[in-house]
Amino acid sequence: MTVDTVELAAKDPELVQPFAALGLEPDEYARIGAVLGRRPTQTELAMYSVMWSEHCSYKSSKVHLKQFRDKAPASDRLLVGMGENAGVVDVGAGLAVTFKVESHNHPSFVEPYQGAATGVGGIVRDILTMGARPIAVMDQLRFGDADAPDTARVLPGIVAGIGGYGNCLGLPNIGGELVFDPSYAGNPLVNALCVGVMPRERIQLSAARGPGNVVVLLGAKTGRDGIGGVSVLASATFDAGGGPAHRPSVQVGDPFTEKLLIECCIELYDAQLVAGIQDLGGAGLTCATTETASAGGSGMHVDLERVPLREASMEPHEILASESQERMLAIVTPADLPAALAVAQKWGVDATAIGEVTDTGRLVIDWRGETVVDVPPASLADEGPVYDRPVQRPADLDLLQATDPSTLPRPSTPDELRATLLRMVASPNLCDKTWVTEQYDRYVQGNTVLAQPEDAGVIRLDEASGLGIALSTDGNGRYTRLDPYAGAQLALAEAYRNVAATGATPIAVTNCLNFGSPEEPEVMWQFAEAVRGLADGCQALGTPVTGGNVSFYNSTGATPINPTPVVGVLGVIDDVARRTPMGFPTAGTILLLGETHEELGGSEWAWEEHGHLGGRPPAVDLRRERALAEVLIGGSRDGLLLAAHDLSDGGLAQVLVESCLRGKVGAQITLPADADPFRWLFSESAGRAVVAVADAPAAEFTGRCDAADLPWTSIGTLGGDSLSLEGSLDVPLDELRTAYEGTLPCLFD
Amino acid sequence: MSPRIGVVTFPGSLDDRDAARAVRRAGADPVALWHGEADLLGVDAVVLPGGFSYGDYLRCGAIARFAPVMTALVDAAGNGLPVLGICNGFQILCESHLLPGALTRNQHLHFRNRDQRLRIDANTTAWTGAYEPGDVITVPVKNGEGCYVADPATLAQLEGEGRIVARYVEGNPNGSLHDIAGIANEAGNVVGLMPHPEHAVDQLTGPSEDGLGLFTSVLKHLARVAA
Amino acid sequence: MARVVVDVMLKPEILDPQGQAVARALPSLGIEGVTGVRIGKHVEIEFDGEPDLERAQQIADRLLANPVIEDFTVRAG
Amino acid sequence: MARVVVDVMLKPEILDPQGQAVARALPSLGIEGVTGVRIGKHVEIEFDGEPDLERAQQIADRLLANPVIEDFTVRAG
Ligand SMILES: Nc1ncnc2c1ncn2[C@@H]1O[C@H](COP(=O)(O)OP(=O)(O)O)[C@@H](O)[C@H]1O
Ligand SMILES: [Mg+2]
Repeated sequence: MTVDTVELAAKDPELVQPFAALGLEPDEYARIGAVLGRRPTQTELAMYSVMWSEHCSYKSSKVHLKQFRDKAPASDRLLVGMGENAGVVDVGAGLAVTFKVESHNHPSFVEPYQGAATGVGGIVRDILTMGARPIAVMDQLRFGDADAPDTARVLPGIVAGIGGYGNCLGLPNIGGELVFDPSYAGNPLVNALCVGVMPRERIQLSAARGPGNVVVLLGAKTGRDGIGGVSVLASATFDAGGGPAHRPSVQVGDPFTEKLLIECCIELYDAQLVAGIQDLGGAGLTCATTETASAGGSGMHVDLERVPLREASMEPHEILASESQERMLAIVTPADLPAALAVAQKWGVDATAIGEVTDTGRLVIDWRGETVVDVPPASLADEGPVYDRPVQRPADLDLLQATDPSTLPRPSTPDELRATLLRMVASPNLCDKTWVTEQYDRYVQGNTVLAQPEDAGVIRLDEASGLGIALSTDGNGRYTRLDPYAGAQLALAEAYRNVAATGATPIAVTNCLNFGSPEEPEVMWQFAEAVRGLADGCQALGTPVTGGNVSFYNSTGATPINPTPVVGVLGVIDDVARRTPMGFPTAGTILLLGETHEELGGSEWAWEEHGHLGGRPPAVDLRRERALAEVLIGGSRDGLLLAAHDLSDGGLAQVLVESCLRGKVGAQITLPADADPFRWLFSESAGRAVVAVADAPAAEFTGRCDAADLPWTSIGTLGGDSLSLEGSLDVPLDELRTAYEGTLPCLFD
Repeated sequence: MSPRIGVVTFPGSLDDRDAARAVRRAGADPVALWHGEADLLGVDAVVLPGGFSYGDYLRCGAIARFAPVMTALVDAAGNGLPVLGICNGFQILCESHLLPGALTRNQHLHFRNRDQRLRIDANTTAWTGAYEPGDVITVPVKNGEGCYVADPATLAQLEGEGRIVARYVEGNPNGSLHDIAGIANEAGNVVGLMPHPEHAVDQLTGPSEDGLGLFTSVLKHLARVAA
Repeated sequence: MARVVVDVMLKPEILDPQGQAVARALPSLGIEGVTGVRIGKHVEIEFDGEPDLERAQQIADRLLANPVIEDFTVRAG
Repeated sequence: MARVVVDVMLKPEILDPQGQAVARALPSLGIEGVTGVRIGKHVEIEFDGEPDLERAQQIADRLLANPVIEDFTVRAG
């Protein structure tokens, strides 16, 4: 086969190249010519097309994401910030934690099991790349209506894929989200989060430095799978038929190889045998070679025919664009090479020297004696196009915000209230998620202290001291649709509240921004507002954004999904033995912390009972959230809390049902004389939590609330085997349990 | 000096660290054994931990069976060395014919992780002496292929010889015949158990401490045979 | 290229939940008249020399199939 | 008894972790000379009437294989 070379490119400048088919704009193509001083070779063209794709270049989001850095609150914990594969924070005791959430939406629609599985594999490699041992995963899933045929097609496979890959890697799954909404009907969201831990001094960076150092490809052979997956598949809008616009090639995951890769890399790190390392994710070798060379400010030379292939007939551009999974690129000094190869062999991981670091400042790739690539690596990795796309407030937003739920009919008799409560706890978004979470291993590694359905997952890092972390992620597409700035802050506030509810102190944030097409000004406005809200919120809460991911083009035909920023908050807890669980104890007093206003805009009640989406989302008060968090953390530290559960979707009713069922104990609720039971039960005001305290220290705890200027209400006592609301309700726990637990099995078994 | 209990790590073993932790909690010294070495380092007993050895591709345990360490283990087990196979370890023991029957795909086709109630039916094995027959314990189960099957003759023999070590109660999580959660070989030194006792040794990280008994049992057993 | 094909099926007396699940799903696709579905493994082995049925037989016997629950057939592909 | 056999295999360009794991294990069984192993599904569908290749094709298309990563063949068994 004859291949286009740098020499030919110079000789024959007029060759017509298929840049448009590769997704490049005419001016982008012209820019490549300017960078190179000649037309690109076909191989170079393929490399630019994948690296300058939305997915790899963040060309539409960059100008907004920089707010996360510009507005980042001062933090002495931040060891590695945005821009690396994942951020790293100091959790004390010489340990560093890295975490990040990423999307795999489109592949999971096309091949649910493998799409979701490789999504987990990809985020785990990002964490491994930082030098950390992955210690847990979480998954954030959004589907169309629970009873929609396509939900039945994709949900079981996606759940099985998340479990299949994570379970096989030995990573406990400690939480996630499961949301049903018709806006995701043709475009489910599959986000996955991984968290890892390492000794501070083991942090790895992805820079290729030191001319003469060897470039080693670790892991799976390179095949034709996932070629163009990033630029074509991951950024392709689905056509109206719901099918993918292009028949993509999807990757099949091999978790066993990834498990060996993890053990191999960690042994390499501990033996200090790598000078730099980078995972191969989107854009495969192209991304890994250009990013490491660019980060090192060095040059690199690669002999492409040394790359182990599954199919000998692969051409240079295919080898460079392939997204074969379970691969890493390591930079190793010649002196360390034999030892490094020995470690790889011990773990049965293929390791091949494919090139070396140079001082030329160019990435030069040879294939069968010809030079097929000769480029400045930064032009691909860092100097891609940047767009400040037009934004426009959605035309329908005023109307949407004006159609307030206040006029919707409400339960007016005790019987209607009771029926509403039972329907709400049985609704797909509020019901028990065990059908899904049972498919995930929560115990492996033996350090899981809290996992789903608790407010946050809690993992022990150090057996001796009990030092641990807590993690929660949240996102509400309906709130964000009604007000993207507030919606993003509500997602942040809820995750922050969840972490604090367990007794952990929130310290850092990651996020995955799932939106429609950036080329639509109304979507771009939603994105800009959400990023601004999240950046401002993180500043107010003192929790810096350490990393994340953007997924655009999430729409079916012409309709974009509800804008869905998924926000993850990491907390640290000095002794996991004092974590606060959500299940009520058999006796004690129930306190409601915070203020309950009539806030039903975007609420679960309005949606579930009336299919209504309108009005304003609950008001955000981040100073209140901070005060609430401090009280919850202090109460945990000083052993004043028997249980705590944060309020969010479904309001107080949902929290009482969940904490009673979890604790297998009833509760007798007495609301303030002037309280409207419906509003108190189903309003979704933010900044609230329910706690259980023993009668004795109750006064001490409420004293702290007063001191923190945090309103509290004593709303009842624990005991018995029913949930009762004085004067209106009395529902046996068994009846609640049947309603709560029955929904998903009946939908998906 | 306290007994030394080997924990084998195959490529893809996952619960090996947890098994070692349980061994330590029971008062023994865990010894790491490597799949590639046909050497048991003179340990007093061996645990084959859970996980996905070789990815559990093809069939769970089918490839691990051919690891060098297994040839040594099969001989030693024949000479009475106490061996406990947990989950994937149980599957490996069946594939190696140290235990009869096989573990197949869960009837509902899902991986299932839940806190499972188990009844100990035989306390005559090397690994269950610390329990009373009829004891009901809570231990996590987590597997995708935990459905125990064997031909009627084998099942009758297991029942007849009291070799069904533990049964699922209050719900069978995978469709196992006769609700079998664990079985023993004729001599009682080799036990396979689908649920994970090593994840029930500490209230902080497990549903109970009921699983510790398997590890203390083997210490009792070793003390007895030493005396 | 010398290929040998090994088909591995669960013994008839062993329950095949995967096959049953497919069979159960058929009516909802409007497909009638199917009395049973069994799902096994289809294994293609490439030898560098001649297609070697004997070695394939060995591989199937020792590795590909578990005689306790599975039967297999070997044929040149 | 009218049987139709559907064999489902991953497309050649798609990684087959199972087959790869088996191929890597063979040397430890003392078996050499195998250049590759691919593992797919072997599905046997029983029809009450005639073996119905067309319906089998439908079943394979909609339930047994995902055309994005898999190919299949249908034959009377
Ligand atoms: N929404 C976001 N918030 C903060 N950082 C982000 C976001 N999206 C992407 N990033 C950062 O941009 C960099 C590139 O993102 P990505 O392509 O996902 O990295 P990788 O290829 O390692 O997965 C990463 O450092 C990532 O953390
Ligand atoms: Mg990365």
